[in-house]
Parts: sequence; C-alpha cells; structure tokens
Amino acid sequence: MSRTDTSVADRPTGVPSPAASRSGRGLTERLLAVRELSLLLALGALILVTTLYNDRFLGSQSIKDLLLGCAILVILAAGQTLVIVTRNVDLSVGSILGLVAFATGELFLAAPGTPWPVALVTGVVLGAVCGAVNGGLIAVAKVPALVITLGTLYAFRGVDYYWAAGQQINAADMPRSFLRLGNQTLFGVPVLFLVALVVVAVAGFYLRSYRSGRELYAIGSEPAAARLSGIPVGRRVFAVFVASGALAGLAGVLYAARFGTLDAAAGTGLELQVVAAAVVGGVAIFGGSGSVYGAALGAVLLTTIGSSLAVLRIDPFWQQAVVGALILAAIGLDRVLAIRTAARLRGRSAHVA
Amino acid sequence: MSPDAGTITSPPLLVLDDIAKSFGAVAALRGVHLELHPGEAHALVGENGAGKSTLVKILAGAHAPDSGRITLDGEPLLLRGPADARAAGIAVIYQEPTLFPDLTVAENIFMGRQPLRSLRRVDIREMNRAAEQLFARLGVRIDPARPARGLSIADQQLVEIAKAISFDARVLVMDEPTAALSGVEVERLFGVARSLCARGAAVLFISHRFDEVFDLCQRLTVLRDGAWVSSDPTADLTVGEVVRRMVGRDVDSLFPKQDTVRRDTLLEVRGLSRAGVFSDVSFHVRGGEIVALAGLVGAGRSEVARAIFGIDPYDTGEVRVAGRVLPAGSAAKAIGAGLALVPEDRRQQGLVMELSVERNATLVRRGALARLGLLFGGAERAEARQWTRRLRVKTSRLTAAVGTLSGGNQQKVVLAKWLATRPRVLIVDEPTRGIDVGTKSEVHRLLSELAGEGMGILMISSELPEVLGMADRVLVMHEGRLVRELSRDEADETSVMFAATGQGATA
Amino acid sequence: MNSLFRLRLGATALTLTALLLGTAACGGTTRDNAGGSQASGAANPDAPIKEGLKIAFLPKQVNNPYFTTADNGGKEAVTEVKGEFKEVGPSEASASSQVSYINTLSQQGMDVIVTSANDPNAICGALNQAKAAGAKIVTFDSDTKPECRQVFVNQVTAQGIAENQVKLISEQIGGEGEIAILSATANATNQNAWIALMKEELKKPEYGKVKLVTVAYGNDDDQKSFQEMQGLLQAYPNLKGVISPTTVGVAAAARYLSGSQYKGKVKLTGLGTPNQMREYVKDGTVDAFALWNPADLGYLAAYAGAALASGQISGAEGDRFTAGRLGEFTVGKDGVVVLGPPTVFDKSNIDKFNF
Amino acid sequence: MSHDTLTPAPPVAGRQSGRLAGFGTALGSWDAAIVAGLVAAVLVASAAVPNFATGRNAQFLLLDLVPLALLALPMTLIIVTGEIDLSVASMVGLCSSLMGQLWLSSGLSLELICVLVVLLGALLGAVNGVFVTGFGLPSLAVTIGTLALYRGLSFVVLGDQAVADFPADWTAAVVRPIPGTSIPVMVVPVLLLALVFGVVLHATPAGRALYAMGNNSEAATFAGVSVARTKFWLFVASGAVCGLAGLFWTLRYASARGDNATGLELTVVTAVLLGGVSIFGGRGRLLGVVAGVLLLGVVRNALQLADVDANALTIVTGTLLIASVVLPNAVRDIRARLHRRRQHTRVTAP
Repeated sequence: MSRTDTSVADRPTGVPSPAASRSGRGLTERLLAVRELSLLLALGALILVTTLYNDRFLGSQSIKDLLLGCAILVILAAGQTLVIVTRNVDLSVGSILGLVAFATGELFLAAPGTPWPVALVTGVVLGAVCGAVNGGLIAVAKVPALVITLGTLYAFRGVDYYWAAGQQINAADMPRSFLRLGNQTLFGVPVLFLVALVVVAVAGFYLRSYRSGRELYAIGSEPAAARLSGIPVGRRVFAVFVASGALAGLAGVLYAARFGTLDAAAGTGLELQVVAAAVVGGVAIFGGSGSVYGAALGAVLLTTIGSSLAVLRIDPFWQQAVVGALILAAIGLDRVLAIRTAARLRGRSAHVA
Repeated sequence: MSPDAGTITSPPLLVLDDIAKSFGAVAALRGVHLELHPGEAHALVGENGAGKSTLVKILAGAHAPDSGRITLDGEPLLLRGPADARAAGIAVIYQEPTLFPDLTVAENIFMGRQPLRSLRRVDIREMNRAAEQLFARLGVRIDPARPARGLSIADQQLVEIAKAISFDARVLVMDEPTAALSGVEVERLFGVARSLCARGAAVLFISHRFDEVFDLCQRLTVLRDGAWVSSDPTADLTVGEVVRRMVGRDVDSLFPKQDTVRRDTLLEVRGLSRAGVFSDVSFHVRGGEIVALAGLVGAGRSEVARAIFGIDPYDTGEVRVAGRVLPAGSAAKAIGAGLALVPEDRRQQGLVMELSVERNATLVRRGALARLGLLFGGAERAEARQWTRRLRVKTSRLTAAVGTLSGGNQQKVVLAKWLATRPRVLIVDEPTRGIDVGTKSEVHRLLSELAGEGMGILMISSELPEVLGMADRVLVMHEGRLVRELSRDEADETSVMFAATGQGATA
Repeated sequence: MNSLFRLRLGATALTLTALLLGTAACGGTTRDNAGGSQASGAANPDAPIKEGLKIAFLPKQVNNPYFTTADNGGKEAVTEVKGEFKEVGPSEASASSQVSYINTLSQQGMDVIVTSANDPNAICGALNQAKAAGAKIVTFDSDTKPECRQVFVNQVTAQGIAENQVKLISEQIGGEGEIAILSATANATNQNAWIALMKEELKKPEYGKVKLVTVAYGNDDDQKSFQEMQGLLQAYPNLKGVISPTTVGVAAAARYLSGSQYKGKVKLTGLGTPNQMREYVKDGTVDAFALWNPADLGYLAAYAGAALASGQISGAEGDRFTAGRLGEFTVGKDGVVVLGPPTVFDKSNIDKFNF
Repeated sequence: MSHDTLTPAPPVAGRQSGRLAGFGTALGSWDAAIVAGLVAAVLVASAAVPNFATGRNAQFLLLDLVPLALLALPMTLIIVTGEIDLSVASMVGLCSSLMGQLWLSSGLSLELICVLVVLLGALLGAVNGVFVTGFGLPSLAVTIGTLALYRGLSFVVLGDQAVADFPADWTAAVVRPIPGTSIPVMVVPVLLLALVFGVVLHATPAGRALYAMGNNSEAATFAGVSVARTKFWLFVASGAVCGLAGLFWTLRYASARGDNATGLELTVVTAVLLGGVSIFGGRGRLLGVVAGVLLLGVVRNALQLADVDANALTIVTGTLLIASVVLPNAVRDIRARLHRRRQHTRVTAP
C-alpha cells in the first residue's frame, strides 16, 4: 500500500550512563522526602520563633495541647489523602464528622451504659455509610467528586441539624470512660494523638506497600490508563470514599470524646482545613502523588500555626489569611518543583530526538 | 518461525466470531471473524478507520461487543473488563502508551501484579530487579526506579512492551507498537514475540509497515470499513494484493499535483532553534509551491510548525511572512499575518469535537464575522455553509456536533476552517492521516489547486508516497535539524529515507 | 486577538458600568451621622391580653441550644396567653438569612416578632418594614438599634453582669493577681458593653490588686475558644483567673483547664449553662459561674410581645406589664426590659437546674 | 468500490458520536427543563403557599437573589471555560469590609469608595487570574486558597467590628422598588449585567472562544484563542462583579462586616450547575443559569413561607445540587442504554 512510515529505519539508541541511572534511583521518593523535610523545617522554625517569644510554648503541657489539638485534623487529612491521590476530593468530611459526633452523643443518651468501643465502632460504621453514599453517587453519576461532596456537605449537615433540632449534648451525658479517652495520656502522649499516629502509619503503609494502595496512585495519575490496565477503578474510588467517610466517622467519635459538648454544628468548615492540610503536605490536588505522612505533617503545621498565633497574641483573624497564603505557596512551590523535575527527567531520557 | 508456517493444524487458541460493535449510529465492526492459533503471529491490517483499534479494545476488554462470541480454547470467554482479559492471558500493547506518569517505570510494568514479600507487601527491590531483567531481554536500559513522567515516546513504548511481555501472555496483541521504535528495538521486540510464539502463544500484530508484517507474521487478516475481508497465509500474498484488499481498488492515481508557477517567497524561516527540540532550521516557501517536510516521527517537524505558528515559543531565529517579521508566541498574530495550520492531531488540536460543524468551521473567523462586536448565528451559518459546500463536507446539519462526522469529513471541516481565513501560507501537518482513500485524494487535489491559486503550502507528512507525489521540494529533518533539501527530481524513497535516518551524505 | 481585545474592552466597560451604577445614586456623600427617631404611641395598661396572637421567635440560629431553651420558654408563655407560637430561623448565625426570615414573617402577617439580632444594624431595615406591616418587634439577648424595635428584653443589665463577673473572679483569686477575659466575637454588642463596664468596675478600690491583662476572642467557636484559652495561659504565666462571659467560651475554657496542669490553679468564671458546666464544677475546675435562665428570658420576651400587641404597653419608658409567673416588669429607658440579676451556680445549687 | 469521494462515514470516526449527540440533546432539554421547572415551581407555590404570590414577597425574593444572581454571571463564564472560582464569597466579604473601613476612617466620599471597592474586587480577581493562568495552577486549588486568604484578610481589615452608619438615602436606595411596582430597582442593573454577560457568552467572538476552550483548550489555542489571557480577564471580571456584590450587600444590610456573604460560593456554584452548566466546561447557557438562580430562590422562599425548617432547606439545597448533576447524566445513560438495546436487538434479530 501507499502507506509506508518513514520512521522505519534505524536510529541510534542512546544509552544512559550507569551513573545517571543510579542517581535516578528513588527520585520520586527523594522528592517526597524533600517535601516532608521542608515541612518539618517550617514546623521547627515556627516552634522556635514562638518559643523565643514565650518559652512556655515548649512546655510539656503545651506540647500535649498541640498533639491533642492536631489529632483530629491529622486523621481527617489521612482520609483526605486517600481520596485526593485518586484525583478526587471529599468536601463532606466536616459534615460527616459533625453527624457522627452528634450521633455518638445520642447513642450515649439513648443507651447510657454503652461501652465506648461499641460507640467507636458505631461511629466508624456510620461514617462509612455516609462515605458509601458519596462513593455510590459518584459511581452512578460519573460526575466530579467535588460537586457530589459539595452537595452532601449540605445534605449531611442538614440531616445533622434536623436530627439535633437545636439540642445540645453535654459532657455529663457521656460516660466518664469515654471522655477520658479524649484527654488521657499514655506515657505523656495524648491517646488521641496515638490513635492519629496509628491511622497515619496504617494508611501510609497501605498506600506504599500494598497493591491496591499503589493502584490508587495509578488511578489518580492516569484514570484512563488505570482502566485499561484492569484496575477496578470504580470499586477502588468507591472504597476510598468509604474509607474517608469511616475515618471522618472515627474523627467524629474522637471529637465527641475530646470536646464533650456537642451540638449539630461540630466540624463546620473543617473540610477547608483538611484539604489545606493535604495540599500543604504535598498531596497534588490533581492526584497521583503525595503521601499520608506529608498530609499529616501539613495538619500538624496548620494546628501549630493556630496555637502560635494565639501565643504570640497575633489577631486570630490572621490565621485564616495565613492558611490561605500557605495553600497558595504550597501549590506554587509544587508547580515550580514539578517543572524543574520534569526538565531534569527530560534531560535524562534515554532517547532524545 | 513455527515449522508449519501458513498451514494451520492445531485447533485455534482464540476465536472471534461474528463480532459487531456500534458507537451510536455508526457501526465500527460488523460480522468480524478472526482465529488465532497457538504459535502463530497473525497480522491485522486495514486502513485507518477500518476497525482495527476497536477490535483491539474488544480483545482488551475495554469495549464490550454488541453481539458475537469470543472463545478461548474452545470455551466461551466473557470479557467484562480489562481485568478479565488479563486473567484470560491476553496482553495488549496499545498504539498510544498508557502509562502512569507519577509512578516509577517498574510500577508501571507490574501494576496490579507487583511481586510480594511477607505480609503481602509489594517487594519494591524485587520489582525493580524484574523490570531490569525485562529491559535486558529487550536490550534497552531504562532506570526502573525513575518516574515515567518525562520518558520519550520510544521509551514509553518500550515500557509498554515490557509490561505486555512481563506476564506470560497466551495472546499478545500489538497495536502499531513500532511506530516510535528504532530498527534495533523493533528487531528485539520481534525476537521476544517469536519466542512467545515458540512457547505456544499467539501474537496479533497490527501495523502499517508491510515489511514488518511479512517478516513476522504467518497469516494476515484484512479489515475494511469494519467488515472482515479476508484471512490468508502471508506466503500467498503480495503487498499489492493486500493494499488492494484494504482500499478496495487500485491506488495509483492518488497524487495529482500539477505544476504551478512559482511566485514570491511567502514564508521565510531563519535559524529557528528551540533548546532540546530543534535547532537552526532555515527554509522558505514560495507562493504556488508545496514544500514537504519529511522525517522520522519525533524528528521535530511538528514542533517547527508549532513554533512558526506561535503555539510554542522558540529561543532564537526569525519567521517572516511575506517579508514581514512575525512576532513569536502568538497564534492570533500568525493568523493575522496570513498563516494557517492544519494540525497533526485532528481530535485534540484541529477541532472541538463537542461543538457543531458550524462553530468549528467559523471558529477562527469569529472576530471577522462579527458586526459591531456581535455575532448572531446568521453570518456564521452563511460562512460555514459556503465553505462546507465548497469542500463537500457531508453532514446532516451544520448544527451537528463535529464529532459525529467521519474522519474524512472532520478533516474537511478543519480545512474549511482554515481556508475560510484565506491564508497566504497553509501549513498542513499529516493532512490525510486517518481518513478514507476517497477523501484523501480529494484533499490532495485541493492542496494542488490551492497551490495553483498562489498559496504557499508547507506539508508535513510521514507518508512517503504522499511526500513524493505532492511536493515540489522536500525538506528532510533528522533529530531536530534540517539535513537535506531535495528537489522534486532528486527526491525518491531512497534519498528521503537516507536523509531522514541521518545518513544524508550518501544521497 | 480580536476577541481578547473585545473581552478586555468588555471587562473594562463592565467595570465602568459598575462604577456608574455605584455613583449614579447621588453625588458627594461623605461620612455623616444620621440619627434615628423613635415614635411611641399611647399605651393602655388595662388592655387585656388578646387571644390568638401570632407570635414568632426568630433566634440567631436554630441550632443553638441556648436559643432552643429560650424559645421553649417563649412557647410556654405564648401557650399561656393562648397565642400561636412559631419558631423559625437560619441554620447559621448570619444577619442576611435573618433578614430573609423577617421578611417571610412579615409576609405571613405575624403580630409579634421576637428576635435576637445577629447584627444590630443589618436587620433593621427588614424589621422596620415588618413594623410598617403591623408587627410588633421585641428583641432579646442581642439588641438591634433601639429605633428598629419596640422593646428589648435584656437578660440582665450590663452593669449587673459586670459587677457579678468581677466579683466572682476577685473572690476566687483571693482579691489580687492578673486576670484575662475570653470573649465571643469582638462585634457582639452585649459582650463589648459588658467588657467596657467590667473595666470600669475594676477601677473600684476593692479590686485595686486585680489587673486585667488582655481580652481574647474565641469567636463563640468551641475549638477556637479552646485554643485561645491555651494561648492565654502560655502568654501570661502569672495569670490567676479568666472571665469568659459567653457560654461557648466558658465551656471550652473549662474543658481545657480540667485536662491541663492549670486545673484548680487558674480560676475560671463566666456565663455558662449548668448542664454544660456541671462536669467542671463537680471536678473542681470551676468554683462558681453565673447565668440568667434563658427559658425565663424567652418567656418574658413573649409576654412583652403579647403586651405590645394588645396595647398594654407601647415600649415607652415607664410602661408596666405582667409576665405570668415572673411577675410585673417596667419598661425602662430606650424600651429596655430587664429580666433580673443573674443566678450564680456553684456546687451547692447546680443540681437544681436543668438547662 | 466506486470513486465517489464523499464516502459515507467510516465507522471508527463516530466513536463517541452517539454519546455526544445524546449528551447534547439532554443538555439542550435541560435548559428548557429548568425554565419549565421554574414556571412549575412558581405556579405550585402560588397555589399552595399562602402569601407567596404577593408583590411584597416578590420584592423580598428578588432582593435576596441579587448577590447570588450577580455572582452567578461571571461564574457561568468561568465554569464554561472549565475553571472555577470558589473565592467569590470571600471577595464579597473583603470588598464589604474594605468599604466599611474606608467609610469609617478615610473620609473619602462614598462615591469614590464605591469606585475603589470595585477596583479592589478586580484586583483580587486578577490575583486569582495570575495564579491560574500565569503559574498554570489548578483554579480549584488556587481559589480554595484565596477563599481562605481573602476571608482572613476581610477580618484583618475590619477586625470584628461592623460599620453601619452608611447614609440612609443610600441604604434605602438599594432596596427601593421601581415606582409603581414591587420589583426592586436593583433588579434593573442585575438584568443589564445579565444581558451583557449573556451577549458576551452567546453572541460575541469571545463567547465562541469560551466554549471552544472549555471543550478543548488545545484546539482553541490552535485556532488562535489566547486561552490564558482570556481566562485571566474572566477572573478579573469575576472579581469586579464581586466588588459590586460587596457594595450591594453592604448597603442593603447597612452593615459592613468581615463575615458578610460567608458560604455564598456554594450556593452560587449550585445555582450555576442547576442552570445546566457542565462542571467539565464547554456547555451551558446563561438563560438556564438565570432560571437556575430564580428556581433556587423560589424554592427556598416558598419553603420558608411554608414554615419548613431551615435545616430541611439545607438538605434541599444539597439535594438540588446533586440532582442537577446526577439527573442529566442518568438521563443520558438511560438513553444510551435504550439506544444500545435497540441496536442490539436489530443486530441479533434472526
């Protein structure tokens, strides 16, 4: 036939030098490590400045407060990372947290003798159900998660309000053993923070070392290719939303334990902080890269900023502005890094035209 | 390879029987029958749009056939998704690489099948080692631990191939895998395919390169317009016969370029360079002539066109249109100066598939058609009607989404869109890729006519006969440089090929 | 290129149009205070309370337990006067949605609208329209500008709060040391009035050794208040006591203290509900705090509304009316009715209350 | 085969044609459906809800919708190009508190302040635009960032105070009805702006470019559209309109505060999506959006008048949003499935 591709003929195959090849080993991982390291540095600098201003900031009480304060955000950020890595987003976590926290209180009101592990499991299951609603709608509608979870952000909160009808649940309504969970320490570390650590470790380990975890990155990196390589994209995304919901549920129960006073507004607006924590922590908003550890560090950083501002007696209104600026800085930095990495990788490609 | 090449004795491994698939109102495949035997390399050929890729997608489980049966080893095979195909031992190398840019090369290869160690953890070290082994088998060196982002097209294709051979496939489907590969790499790939065949697997090979087809395959199936035409041993066929079956008629009178009067220089490119992409490209195009830009895929031809047209920036050099310097980096200014670019990728660059024929045809002229800054449908419709008639675009209505048209008619809409701007210089990048033979000759006639009217035409084409048939002059690029300029008389298959592969001195 | 130019032209034109629209209204207006006037008709103290009055409660938000309690008190009163009770309100405490509800209520021909303002000014226009449509306006808890309502039912006089809170903290810290205030939001009218008066009160000789070091704002947000409390204790190592005259703030502060090393060492008082604070009073974090009874507040507001709608009072100073079980009240200056001094809760009496 | 050059469509070219056509029709009818839904909602509410069909209620309803309608206009264009601006409500808040601060302390005339505030809005939008188009960052992430940043700044500017002493004739002017009617005067500029945006979107070269880049920005670039700069100016326009909305908000409620219009961005996005604009970009009409805004307003107002709990309203808003994206897709899917089944039976019929 008349169609002969002119590119049939030979052309030399560029072979990269072994040195270049070795230097590339684990480049992705090193980049991530850089991100986590820079977060740690920022955190360190922040703590240092604040401590110089007021040395109580590094007191054991203060550290305990910090750890306690960030635990819930860390858990939510871990869940959010799972979602964002697949190129989705879950804006309904704040509402799920509120709903579950209130439900936990209601559970104790209805059945005062309930042991706290039962409440914990109930909360996680309720959260998972909410997550399943999100996941199901996304699967059915094939619409960006942003829109669906924006809708359920309203809907779950509405259900929560409707149920609560202005009622408040107080610490006295909940068993002491449960409340202790919220403030107790183990070897000087708040139990809540330990729970968060476990969640982060498990989620991080899962994302890094398990096939299905790696598939989440694949889905976020290139959804069409993921489908073609036989990854059950729909099922994984659904599962991820269930997991995010379940973690929001866990966070809701812990919220109830920590704060003791519950009304239907618990966790309002939290979704923004959670997304901010993940983005600041280096999770790419368009999926495919980022780690739970980074997101957790992002959450710790955001919480610490809040506490620092209070200690430095800076107008708390600056806090929100700082969070916004931080998000912009983080995504801007990511962009710069991505461009530079891409340039370097192009340079090292084996076949340069 | 197999001793009894061409004569099939074993029972078929995989049978596709009476497969039909439609997209909307368009039938992509109807009544297709295909048998793959163990140890056989089977070629699937057909024009672009004949339904090959659809068939591949069906085998891969990405599309479900509307009707028909697939059997594997005589058992009915139900493919509900790519996972099922994989489980059945069907591996597919796609025409366009489908990699995960954020993941490492090794992970791309082993996604979903990563080697495990204790606690069912992914064994990264083992995975990298296995990937290195695969690359060794293919005779290439790609760092398995680097991310796939930034790999050249050829390397991406090699990763795809490594992926496909990494699990012992019983059926290996290769959809034009060699387009971006060098000869050495192609040979190694064929070596791997042959060893798979020797172990009783079947290979389905899709390619436009007949030398490769006849080199590798024992049998050959021809598709035309979504329908099965023939399946024969390659030994019984000639290239000419296969082409006749593909297009359904003789192909001689395809390139009717007439001689025209050469006029003034309309486009002049001097010392154009862009780091890492192309360097020091200089040439000119005069009114009335068709200048072909030939070269291998990846030689930088489209990139030069993009830079001239202001899509991409360039580092140094200068572009003049009709003697006046064209500012860099603005397509709008290029259009204003009288340039038009019919891009390489019609779906992504040439057309907005979701918009109507009318909107697409008048998209560039939207400013010129406005009265007092306002556009009400009338002017656009009239303009679109005029040009679609002139180019004989076949569409039910001008308001139909352009995506519903056939490839040839889509290309005509792209041409209509640019001709409507009445350009001085028309740059066409692969103007007949993926369109049917009839439309192809129509496009060629049109280009010839336009040159006759005094337009300067720069044609990028990978189809050598098209280049040789149409061009007054042939410019050949190799690895980002313009290496040869050949007159119509000098240009033949050998001289162009030699220059394109960097062996210019001998031409 | 053309289109870009046009778009930019469009954007510019748009901005200009916008500016024109903005400026068209009138010329050269500068800051200049305009005063309001308050009209009050004659009242007939002997007029009977009408039956079947449509009385609507519009709290700051419907999901706030404090307002739920207050509204329930209102409901009790409305039932007593054989009226129709209704509670509506936004799910978030914003003035704009309150305006929308006021409009709805005036559409529905309510006789009385009892509201607690999210913003003293923002809902004025709507209230005036409702008044013009025949509704009587009573505010409670948080007032609007006086000219926008007939009666404001104040839980307690600002003076009363200030005296009470300063006295409580001074007693608890033993009459000397640094104290801080953890407030709600800085534009909460009542909070600011109280804080100003507390500062006055602290100038009295008996509080000479009590020093107010700062005012922090927890935005009536639990977590924010919690963090602010934490920040206060770190920023001021010599802090002896904290006053948090807001129910959200005091509960968060108490929770922080009860789980910290400062428990029992730093004193906390403020305005809180017994249900929220019971825990912390019993575990020794908090000695005593105060609050009015929100149910009584709502109850009184409902009666004031009924009295207005029946013509018993007009909102003028000196008008008198009877509010069911709470007895007789007199309208003070600017149409303010005061519920009474706050109740102090401590270990001894806290179990007698449930709200 | 004949030499007929106008060969009928070879099969593969129509790869997505069925879906595309189906989608097109579904959305085309969505436009009509939303208008029909609006008419139905008004009729039902008039019949079933007391006090709904009154002039005064119309006035309240329309006044409440002014900021929403204003913000929905540029948002429509932005979403059509495939971007999103979540910072609109924060820009309204920042413009409002700046207006308050200027009025409080600068001594400038209110006219000048209004001008400055609109310019500030445009500047804030330009910051979004620079981040999105200059640095090539996803608008979703950028505007979530500026959502927090601008809201934070709006509190920083005014602290927690509220500035309320705007001249009464100004505050009265914005709520006044057109003499002899119960339609608020402010509806006129909103309609004018809607007309401007409608014309830009549907009847100018720029509008054609917006649809093109929303569907396929690469193809738009090849057609000479300056995608980045066009988007930049859209964000600027969005900011300027937010400035206007900030002015209106401040004057209508006679109160400049940092928390003005908090959370409005969600309602705006809801209204725009409800109006049939595709979140993927490239599809939707301004008429549908105006109808969507009105529908949202009518439903809320009617439910409020019918004494439905505010919390139920929250649920209704969320459900409307989900339904507005799920329904067209579900309809499309069902159509595609029916179509396939028809084809299937045709093919396999003996």
